[in-house]
Amino acid sequence: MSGILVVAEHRNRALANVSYQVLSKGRQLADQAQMELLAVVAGSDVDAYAKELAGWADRVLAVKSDRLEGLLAEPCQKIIAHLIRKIKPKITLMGHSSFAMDMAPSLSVELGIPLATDCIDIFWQNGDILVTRSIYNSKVNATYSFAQSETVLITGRVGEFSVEEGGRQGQIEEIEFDFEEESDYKKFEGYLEAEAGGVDITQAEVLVSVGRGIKDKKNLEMVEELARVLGGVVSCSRPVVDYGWLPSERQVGLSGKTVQPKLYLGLGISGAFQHVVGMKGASIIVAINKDAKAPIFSVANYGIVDDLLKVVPALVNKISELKGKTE
Amino acid sequence: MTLTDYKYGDVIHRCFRCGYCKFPINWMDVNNCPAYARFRMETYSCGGRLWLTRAWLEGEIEWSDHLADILYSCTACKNCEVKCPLSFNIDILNMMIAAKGEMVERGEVPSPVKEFLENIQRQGNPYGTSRAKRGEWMEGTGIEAYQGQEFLYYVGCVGSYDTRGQETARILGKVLQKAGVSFGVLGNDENCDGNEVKNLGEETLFEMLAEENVAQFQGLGVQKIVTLSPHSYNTMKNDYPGFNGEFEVSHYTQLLQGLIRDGGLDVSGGYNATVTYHDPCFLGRWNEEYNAPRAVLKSTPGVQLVEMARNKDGALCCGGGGGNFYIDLLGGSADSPARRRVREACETGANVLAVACPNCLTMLEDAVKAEGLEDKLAVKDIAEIVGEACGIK
Amino acid sequence: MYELKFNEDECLSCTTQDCLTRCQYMDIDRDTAKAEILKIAHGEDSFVLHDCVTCYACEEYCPVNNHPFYLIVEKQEELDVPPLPRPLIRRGIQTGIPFRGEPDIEEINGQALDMGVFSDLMYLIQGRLFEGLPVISQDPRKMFHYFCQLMYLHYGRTSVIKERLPGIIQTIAKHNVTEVICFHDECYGTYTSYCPAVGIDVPFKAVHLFEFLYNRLNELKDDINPINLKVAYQRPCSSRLSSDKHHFVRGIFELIGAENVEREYVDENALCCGGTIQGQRREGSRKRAADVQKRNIEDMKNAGAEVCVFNCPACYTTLGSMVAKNGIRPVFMSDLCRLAIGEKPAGWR
Amino acid sequence: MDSVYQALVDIVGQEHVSNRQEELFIYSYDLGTTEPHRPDYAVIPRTTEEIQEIVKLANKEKVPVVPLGGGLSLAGLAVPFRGGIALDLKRMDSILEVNEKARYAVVECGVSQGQLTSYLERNFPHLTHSEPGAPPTATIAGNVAIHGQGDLAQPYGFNSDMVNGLEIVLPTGEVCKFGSCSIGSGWYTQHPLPDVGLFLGWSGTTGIITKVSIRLFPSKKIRGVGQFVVEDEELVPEIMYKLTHTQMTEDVIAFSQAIPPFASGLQHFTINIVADSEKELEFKHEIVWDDTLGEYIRSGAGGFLGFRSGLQRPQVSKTSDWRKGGGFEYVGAIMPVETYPECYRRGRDISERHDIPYTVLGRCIGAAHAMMFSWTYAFNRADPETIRQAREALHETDDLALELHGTIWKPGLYGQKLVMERLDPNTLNLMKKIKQMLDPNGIMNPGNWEVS
Repeated sequence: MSGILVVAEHRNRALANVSYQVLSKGRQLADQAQMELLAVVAGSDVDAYAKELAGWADRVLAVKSDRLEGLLAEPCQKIIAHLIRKIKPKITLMGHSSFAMDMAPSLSVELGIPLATDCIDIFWQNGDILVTRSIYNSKVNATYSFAQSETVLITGRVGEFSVEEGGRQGQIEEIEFDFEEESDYKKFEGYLEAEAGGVDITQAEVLVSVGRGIKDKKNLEMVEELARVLGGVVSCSRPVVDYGWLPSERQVGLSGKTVQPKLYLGLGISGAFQHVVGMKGASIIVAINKDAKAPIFSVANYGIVDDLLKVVPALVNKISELKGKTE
Repeated sequence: MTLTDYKYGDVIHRCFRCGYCKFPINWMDVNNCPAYARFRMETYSCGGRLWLTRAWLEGEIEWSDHLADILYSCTACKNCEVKCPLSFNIDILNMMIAAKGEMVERGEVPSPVKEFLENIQRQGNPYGTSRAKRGEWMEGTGIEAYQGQEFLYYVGCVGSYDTRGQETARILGKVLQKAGVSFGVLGNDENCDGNEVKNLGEETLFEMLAEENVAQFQGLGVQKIVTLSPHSYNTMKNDYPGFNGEFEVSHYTQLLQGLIRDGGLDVSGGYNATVTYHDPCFLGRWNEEYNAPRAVLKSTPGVQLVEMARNKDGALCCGGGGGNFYIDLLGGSADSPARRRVREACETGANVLAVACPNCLTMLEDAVKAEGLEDKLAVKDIAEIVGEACGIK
Repeated sequence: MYELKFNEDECLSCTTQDCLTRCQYMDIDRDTAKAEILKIAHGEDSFVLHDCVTCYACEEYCPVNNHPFYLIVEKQEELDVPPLPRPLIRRGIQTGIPFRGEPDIEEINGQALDMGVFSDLMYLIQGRLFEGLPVISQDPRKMFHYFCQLMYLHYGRTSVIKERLPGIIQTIAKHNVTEVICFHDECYGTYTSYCPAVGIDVPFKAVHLFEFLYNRLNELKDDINPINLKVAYQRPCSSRLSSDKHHFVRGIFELIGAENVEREYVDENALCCGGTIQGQRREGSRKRAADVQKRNIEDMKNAGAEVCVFNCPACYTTLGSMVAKNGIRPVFMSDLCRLAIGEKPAGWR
Repeated sequence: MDSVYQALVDIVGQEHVSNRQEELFIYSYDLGTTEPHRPDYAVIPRTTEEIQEIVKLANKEKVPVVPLGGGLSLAGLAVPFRGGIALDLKRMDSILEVNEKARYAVVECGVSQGQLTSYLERNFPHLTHSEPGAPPTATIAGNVAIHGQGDLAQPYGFNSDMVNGLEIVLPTGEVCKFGSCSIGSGWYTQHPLPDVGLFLGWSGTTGIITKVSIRLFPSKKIRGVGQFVVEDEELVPEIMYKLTHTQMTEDVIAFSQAIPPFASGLQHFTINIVADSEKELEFKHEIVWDDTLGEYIRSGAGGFLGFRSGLQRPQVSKTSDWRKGGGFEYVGAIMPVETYPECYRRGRDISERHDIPYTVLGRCIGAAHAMMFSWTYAFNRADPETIRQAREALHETDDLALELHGTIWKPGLYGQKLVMERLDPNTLNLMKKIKQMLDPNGIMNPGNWEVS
């Protein structure tokens, strides 16, 4: 009976946001109970993920196999079942994603252990683990305890747990796993991209976001160019959508999408609350605005007070130049 | 669903769709229903929504995302109730809210509505920001926690979290301090007032919020409440008594009117501007308070008050009611009510558009930007105008 | 059928014949007056039956309380001398027919306000003056069930009154009220003057609105701030049936600090609002009504009135906008009282 | 993807076209008793050019086009009987010009009556227009297209007589102008050629009106209404005749109705009188009430109910709530004034037979040249039986109007059939030729005025 096991998942060469959320929650629970936090990540190429996960977990179990491409639930279940039997963690925790919905019930049956899904809170009480779930169409919050079991399975609601800083240096263990049989029902074919033209700004690592400061639709060209050299995607604030310069799926903010890119470049965006609500989770925020008093500077990590129409071409040139050097 | 289950089954067929519900103060156009003004399809008019609701109840049409969007595009601005010449007009909004309630019951609401309600349930505010951050707006203001002062100053969700709302909340706090009003706030212990929740049809959640708030207020011995938002004012004044919550509720403009009149607040610093005033629905049509905000403006030296063509019970809603400041079913077009409204404000020649509601403030300020009118028109809450007039920076 | 109690001997022994000699609309000397009133009592035709503007005033002027006005209108019907054109009479009679279902009877067991046929004026019944006072006939759709019917005196149709009134009284009585405060003094006059005159039983006590207001104001005396307005009172025809309550007008004005302006057409000399005169069957009725109204308003203006106070909604409808056009604010008495106790009148315009 | 839908999106933009059940449901209904028919698309254009594109597309795809203004005809004239495109014109809502001195206004087809009233009150208080009894959301173009009439019908005739010029999108997509505007000399007269009659009264089957020039009239400072009442319906024609002889009245209407009871069995007149001064008003009062109607007052046959300053615009929508049912429909017919007594009595019979409280009204047109007589039947939208009753009563009334030598105004399909059965064969044939020439593909509001 040792530790808490968090199952990390990934898609399209990135760890899923929900994994950071449950990892943060797992860290908190482990610290409270003075337990070890383990993270497991399975896939065809997991080195980068493992390094990332080590920021939170005491130990990262990295399972590598070509069979695991696309993170299919069936093979994963075999691995996780194996690990639970071996490690006997007090709790196995994962995000309530479609992946977890696919795997967790079947895993629970296979091992004969209790499962609580879509939990909005998880906490210790007198040494027991309890969970809160929202029932009756979200009208009632119910607290549950588990049937006697040495290990329990929990999935946590997406977006419910805030991501805390990691900053640890956990150790990484590579684990070999032999799949005994080949009787898989599902096969990974490949990722389907969103419909042509459609861009999912919530998945982008770099967002170049424009506001009304762009002045004219034709100036979008230089912004597209900047996004291209940065390997990012163009998003925008609401007025740009109102003018019909960009489609509404590119809108960031209260009435648009909530984004968490690694780099968010805000160009000519004043930073009204409605917009900031949608982007403040970005790792690094850079703002360019003529108005030094624009509220966006209060959330930005870096700021440039100038006309974006002057700055952007200069940036494009400089970045292209730097990239030219490295390539 | 059959008509017999629906509370207004014996009245909803009475709408003839004559279209009076679309008029402003006179017959100058048919664009005073915010949703109809935005889309101009008959489905989005008040009559259209009533007929569609009835068709849905009677099984003539199926529930759809589009139907939900049409119903939730109603901002509960009450223009229809005020303009409808027929005797059942008192129930028009109730009919809409009951239909939304049916959608909530079935879990079939537009996803932003769902988010809105879930966020309120979890964090007590529509943005889903932590309850622990609700009091951040007051940092450094010296505003005290409520502990038996004369007034509870209830700030509301927009005032507590929205950056612009926070500015007004702070300034109003300072104005009240300057006037020597004895008041306190709830800070992180404040919860959503529930006005929008009710209008979105989530009756159960509304009851829960109302009961909790009433219990909290009573526990603290609150007798008088002054609110920043007309939305809070409305529900506390009109709905809370139904939960045994009898408080003396005023909107801050009413309090300021009295303070200025009685010399309790010195506004001799003045505010030099040509100002037009936008009536918020929940102060105006819902509670027929058209005078207090105007009286405050008129008694501020330097303010030249000019009226928009639509005013008082003919005012055009900013489009933010019924949760639309968040769910935003009316945005994205030059026909959006907020953008129509700021253009109208500009036509008066005013350089300041005064509001008395944080929702209107954010909606209209956004619209001023979208219309590119920043150089001509500033959107200011009356609290900010008074703040400047009494020397608060 | 109910019979009017009219005592001819009283008339014979009367020395003034004030009923007709004081009439504001007919010029009659004492001898003619005696002859004509006796002719009428005997069921003979008289020019008085044709020229009467049905203003009720003779009912008040009569020094012996002998109901000359009730007599005139009875005989107008009997001799088929209708004061109004036939379609107006039919229209009037049909107006009082209830057509929106039966009233809901709530038992009150005590004092209540009766709006009569004026349920659509419920907005006037607000504030501390009326606090705690139950109201019967609040629903405008049911108001004709509480219609005192006395209006048909103007139509020369006392038979309609006698036929319908007992049912109306029954409806009110079903509410189990002991004291009925009458919103309009026409109802008060019906229950305290007309009913006894023709022998209809009234199983409750009627209270005049002004008496009620006077008493309420005395209770609220500490809250009164003198309104300091110059007022003229437009006496309605029905007030002639309750001249013993007329002193409350001055009483109320004194309490609220209103200055009752000195004028010619005041108290017993008050002029009709003209509403009934205008539609009368005679040549020149429209102009005659306009002339009466003009004289009345000029008189108020000359006396410096700032406000014209009404009791009767019909007078208000007829004269309200006319006085307003002449710079005098029309207001109902109860509203004026509200002003004095710091409330906002509901009907200021 | 539906190619017509896509083409419509390309013309007016995504937000202004719908093929979703909600819009199709709403645009399938008229407010009267007509059975609903669903369109395939609802479209709300903003410009004449967009309308041209839509009509061209409709011709190419053989899709019907059903133009719609306020949608208040009640006779089902904008119900898409053959599906197709419901063309809601209310976004075309600009008042383009008011020529004060020549007293006319040029408006786009979506401008409502109320919008013009309000605009004139604010900007040209000396001018007014003939406002129909419909709710003020009714459009000016829709009203003239059905030969509507308004509160200036007594001095000046039908609203369609007040048309100074039209811009039309023909059923084949070309834009044509009619009246003086067609030679570029302003919108002040519809004469001499070509003739706007090709489009007025055809219920949108010969083209789509996109602009109208409508005459405006002097608006006096005092406008008010006096009421007069008689018991004997036989007196109504002569009173109308006498009143029009004074040339001092504006709107002369006689009505009778079962509810409220005071109006039952009596004929009430409402007579509008206007004046610029009290002196003028009193002069007109004397002529109208004392000199002209005095004889009825003295004989006791007629009564004066007083005069009120300020015009209360009628709120006919209240009629819809008489049976707490949200609906009514009426037969309007252009009748000789002398038929008033018969119209009243027979109409009352029809109502009573169908268990509907009767409501009849005759509005004087011109110098009593005709009257617009209406028989109104309220129904309860939630009770199909009452709708059936009302529909039957309406059909019987259509028959009655023709029997009494009147002609049905804006008839629905049933009435159109009755009229065409009686129409001069050569006239009918001409109508057919005109229709074929203007609308070779038969796309314009099909079902209406179809000559077999």
